[in-house]
Amino acid sequence: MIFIFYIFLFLSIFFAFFGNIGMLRFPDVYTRLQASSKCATTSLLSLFIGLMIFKGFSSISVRILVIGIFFLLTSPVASHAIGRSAYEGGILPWRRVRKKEDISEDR
Amino acid sequence: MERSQIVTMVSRKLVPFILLFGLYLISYGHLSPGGGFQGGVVLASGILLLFLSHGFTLVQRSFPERHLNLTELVMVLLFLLLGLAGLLLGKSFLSNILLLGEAGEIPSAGFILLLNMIIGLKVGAGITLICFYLFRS
Amino acid sequence: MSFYLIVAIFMVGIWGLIAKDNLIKKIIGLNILNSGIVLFFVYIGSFQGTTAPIMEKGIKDVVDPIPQALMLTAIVIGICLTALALALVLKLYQKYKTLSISQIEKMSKDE
Amino acid sequence: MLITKKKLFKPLQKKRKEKVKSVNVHSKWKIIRILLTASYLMLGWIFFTVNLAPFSLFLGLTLSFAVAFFTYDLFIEKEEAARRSLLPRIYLLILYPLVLLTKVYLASFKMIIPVISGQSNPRVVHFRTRLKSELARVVLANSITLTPGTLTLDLDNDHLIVHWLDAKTIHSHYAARLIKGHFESWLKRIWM
Amino acid sequence: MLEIILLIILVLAILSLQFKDLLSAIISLAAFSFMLSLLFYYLHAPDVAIAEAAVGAGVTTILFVLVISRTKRRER
Amino acid sequence: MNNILILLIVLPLLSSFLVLLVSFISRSFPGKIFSLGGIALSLGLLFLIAPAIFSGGTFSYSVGGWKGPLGITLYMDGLAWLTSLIGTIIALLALIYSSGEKDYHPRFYFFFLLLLVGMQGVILTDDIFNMFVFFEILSISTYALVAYFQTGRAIRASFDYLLLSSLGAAFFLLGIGLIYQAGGVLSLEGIREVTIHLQKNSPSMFNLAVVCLVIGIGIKAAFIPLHTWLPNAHAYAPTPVSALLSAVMIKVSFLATWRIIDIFQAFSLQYLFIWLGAFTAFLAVIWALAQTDIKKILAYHSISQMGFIVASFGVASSLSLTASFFHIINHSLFKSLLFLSAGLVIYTTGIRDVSKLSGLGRKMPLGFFACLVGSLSISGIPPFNGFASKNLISLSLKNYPVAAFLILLASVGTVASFSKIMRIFVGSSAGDRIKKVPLSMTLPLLILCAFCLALGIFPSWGAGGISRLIVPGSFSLPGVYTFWQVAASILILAVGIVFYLLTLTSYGKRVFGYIRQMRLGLNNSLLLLIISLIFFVIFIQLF
Amino acid sequence: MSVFVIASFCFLVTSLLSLIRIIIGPTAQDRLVGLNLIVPQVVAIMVLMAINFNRTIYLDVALVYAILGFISIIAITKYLKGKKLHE
Repeated sequence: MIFIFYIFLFLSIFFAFFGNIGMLRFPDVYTRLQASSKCATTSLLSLFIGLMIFKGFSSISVRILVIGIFFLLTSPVASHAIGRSAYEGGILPWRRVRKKEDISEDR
Repeated sequence: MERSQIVTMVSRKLVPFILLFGLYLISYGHLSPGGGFQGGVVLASGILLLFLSHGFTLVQRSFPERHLNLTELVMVLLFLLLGLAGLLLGKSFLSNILLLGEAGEIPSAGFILLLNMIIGLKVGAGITLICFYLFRS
Repeated sequence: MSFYLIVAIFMVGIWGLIAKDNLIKKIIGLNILNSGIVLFFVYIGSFQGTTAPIMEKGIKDVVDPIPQALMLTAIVIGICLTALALALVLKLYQKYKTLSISQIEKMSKDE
Repeated sequence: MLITKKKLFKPLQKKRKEKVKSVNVHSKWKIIRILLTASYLMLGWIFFTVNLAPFSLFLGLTLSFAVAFFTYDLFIEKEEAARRSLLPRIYLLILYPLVLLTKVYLASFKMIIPVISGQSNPRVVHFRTRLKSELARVVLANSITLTPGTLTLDLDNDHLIVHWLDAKTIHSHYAARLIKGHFESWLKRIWM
Repeated sequence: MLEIILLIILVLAILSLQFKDLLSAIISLAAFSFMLSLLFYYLHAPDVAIAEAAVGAGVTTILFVLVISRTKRRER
Repeated sequence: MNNILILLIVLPLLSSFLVLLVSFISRSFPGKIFSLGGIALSLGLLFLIAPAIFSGGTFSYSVGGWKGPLGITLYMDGLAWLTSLIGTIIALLALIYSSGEKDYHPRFYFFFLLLLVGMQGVILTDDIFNMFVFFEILSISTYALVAYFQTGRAIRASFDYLLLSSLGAAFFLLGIGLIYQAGGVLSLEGIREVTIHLQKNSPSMFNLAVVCLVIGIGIKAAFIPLHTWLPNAHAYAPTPVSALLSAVMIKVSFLATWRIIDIFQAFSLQYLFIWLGAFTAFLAVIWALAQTDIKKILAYHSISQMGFIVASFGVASSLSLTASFFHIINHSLFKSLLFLSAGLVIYTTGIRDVSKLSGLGRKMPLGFFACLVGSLSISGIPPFNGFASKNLISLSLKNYPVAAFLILLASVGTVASFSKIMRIFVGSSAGDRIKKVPLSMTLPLLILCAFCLALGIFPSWGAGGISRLIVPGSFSLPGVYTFWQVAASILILAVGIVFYLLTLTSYGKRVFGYIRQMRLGLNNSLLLLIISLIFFVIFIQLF
Repeated sequence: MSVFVIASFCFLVTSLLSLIRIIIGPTAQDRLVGLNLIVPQVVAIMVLMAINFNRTIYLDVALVYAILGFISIIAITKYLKGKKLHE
């Protein structure tokens, strides 16, 4: 049991680390947002699953479940809000090769 | 500027739960972290989330400003009257006038639960009103 | 070490309050100052004990609850002050159309 | 004088009567909406407190009714008050997060490759969804956001704008099939 | 651990005073409040942590954003 | 009987919220009746316990039956009773005045009563943290009241005041934290017990804590390095509020400073106060002479009179403490009288500038009379109360000739600047349109005039009663109406008027015009606060 | 030194990385991304600490935290949406 927990804990730290690295490396807001929010979600969820397995059925794991559900509801909304504000604020998405006619297609 | 459908939808479904969570913080204030003030702020945050996602008019429909004002004032008066009731019963100001239950249960401090409820509603209404004032003035 | 860091946060708040020209920056400085004091109180309360001062069965060795109780009050006062100060800033902006204190002082000298 | 007043007031009175009737129908729905909201909230209360003592349950019931009385209009809108949206298929609703979770996990590992290599081909794609209910659309959009590699930028009725980190195509039809995956059919079965 | 959190808090405090863009200053102030709340939590003061998280991160941010949206975003 | 202590705080609070609630429910019902009722009721309660106080009794009370550090404890002795009485009386009179002046919004009455709540709390509390909380209630209500008219200057004054006094409050809180860390107590009596122990164990920390506390409260007591907020705040507030601020708020803050210095036994700081007070009295008068705005002149004189009080407090003999407290009461009476009559002038003419007014004496004889009584009192002319307390102060400063000389100069300057104010009542009248003054505005003035005269003619009532209340042992008060003293006051009057005539020459005008232009900005006054803190710390460490 | 403390230390170090984004982010949205990443990491630290202290009541703080981080981000983006960027 504790072995599974360790695996999940390792996964969680791993994803958190790579989320941060991605956020620092990527070129524009949208890609940074992708890296950060996804990795954060995955890391937090794997942490919660690991802890719930570790603790079994107890009041702590029920509370962790509630936190997880709340987080699952709010996290995509927050990242959507940031992305939308950037999109409407006029920040163009970064692309590897940008041609003139593609700009109008993106908007 | 139109509103994002996702934000409005999620906040619509989430706000009742946030309000309930604020009430939970208030009513379990003496058994777990939280209490009148913290719960009140969470209540206010729930209403403010509604205000941010749906705009001023819809908040006015569910939580009219007049009612919030009235809640705030009446709660203070209730608090003071509860305190004075202790004086009238021959004890000191704000002394417990309800019976004590067993320790570890919610009604263990029935009086404190009541006071926390009053403070929480007052704080929630007050902070919401401050934000509305800054929005309109 | 951590004590000096707390003092440094306090000093940063004072610096923001005194040296910044923008009114909103001043209020941010005030917030940081208040937070520094709250931090100081909670820090001196946490020397003894190993768990939160909320009573349950079988809990002993709690930290000092008094600074925490005091700091709740201080936080309440802090938000009242922030809200009032922001309302005043809004009114000042509507009167003078600027947020810089030096310009406002210059204008009110001319009055 | 009197007669004219009566005449003047007659149509108004009729209208008011009709209103009362419609309010009756409306208020029946209102009661159902309040009850439903309160029951959802009560479930939330039990999860918050993790305490099944009778006083706690009683307090939760009163508080959730109080909250429901203020927010039923938000929680279940008038247009939503249909049988299908009120009572989704519960077993599928519970199963759906599990499906989502497995998808999220599988796709998260794919995310690491562009993070390490720094190679990506981000594009913005537009497509439509066939879901009718607004709630289902929002859940679809959130699922797309949760799935690594894609981010919903905007949702306008049935029109979705998605930022795709590793775009294989920008053709709307194929992109839709790749991004939506099985989510749409699942959600269709839950909410219609 | 305590020192690292305090260091982050100190950096955020200085940042929130140094940004010329007031909105960035407020984002930094919100992060400051979040880390402060974590610190209170670490010092066994969950009551204060909740109050700080609710007030500093939620309400104060909204108040500041309301005021900035009615005045000016840039410092100068 | 003990319950009266909590009622003194709860009654204004209850009535303040009732005012708002009633005005919220029905617009026609006059909610301000509740405010009058609340203050009058608490005045009655104060008189109810007067016999017990005069027979040397003290009261203490703990809210909710919880003693110790978590409960709120209240305590009342003679000094607290007297301050509370003066504050309540002046608040009542200012409220009566305000009901005639203008149709104020219910919010005004709300904050007015909240100010009273804060004042009573600061006076009555027996716990240093509760003192901070009540101080914040007091200050928040004053910020709102100063900005009530929402003119640009009023809002700026309120904002300056807010920032300065919140910085002071932050230092006060820091001082509480240091004391709690070192001693583990918060109640004033408990601190008194551990003080000697602390002074021996960790003197530098203790000194820092004391200075933080003194500066934190002293910022509201407005002696000289900390006075920068006061002139604007007092000048641009509504008239009843400036009367109350000048008469009550700075006095209450000073009494809190007094109490803290008494408890911590910071005698070297007390010695510093003699010089601070003397310089405050002297410099503030010069600033006052340069002003033309009538309320600003009065505001600067508030600072100057605080200098008298502070200097006399610094000597720390039983005579000087009695004199200091007596001057606090006298100053509350005549300064509120002066502010209210200035408000009357502004109400009738709508002009604030002294140089643009003249010949009002014939049009408003009552206002002229009130202003004359107030001016003679503040200048220390015989049959009025200012004479008695100023004499006692100069007697108590016998061993400090330089300070006594500065105080004398301040008296001369006071006479000069009040001759400037009195000039608006004599001469040919310029304006002809004058508003009618309702009775409710003149009645408080007459009552205050009567008080001034009564305390001036029978100074032994006031000073004797005070010495019985605040000084433990009995001592004999020196007589006030001796020949030399009366002669000296007449001489001061003559020199002052000559000095006033000197200021009217072109050279004097240029000098004072230059002084008027010298103003500290907000940033500099905040910096001054920090510098004075450092200075105090160095002083207390060296001596 | 239990495994929870070590894990929370790791999360703290990774949140130092997201602090860099708040510092250097060219636009306000970039800084928001940093804020958005700090919140779940702090929630993770809080949950780990609660397990370490072995008390359920600490988890309430994490719940409040998860809710309120969401609200502040919504508030800031709502302001950003209305106006064109200056940068």
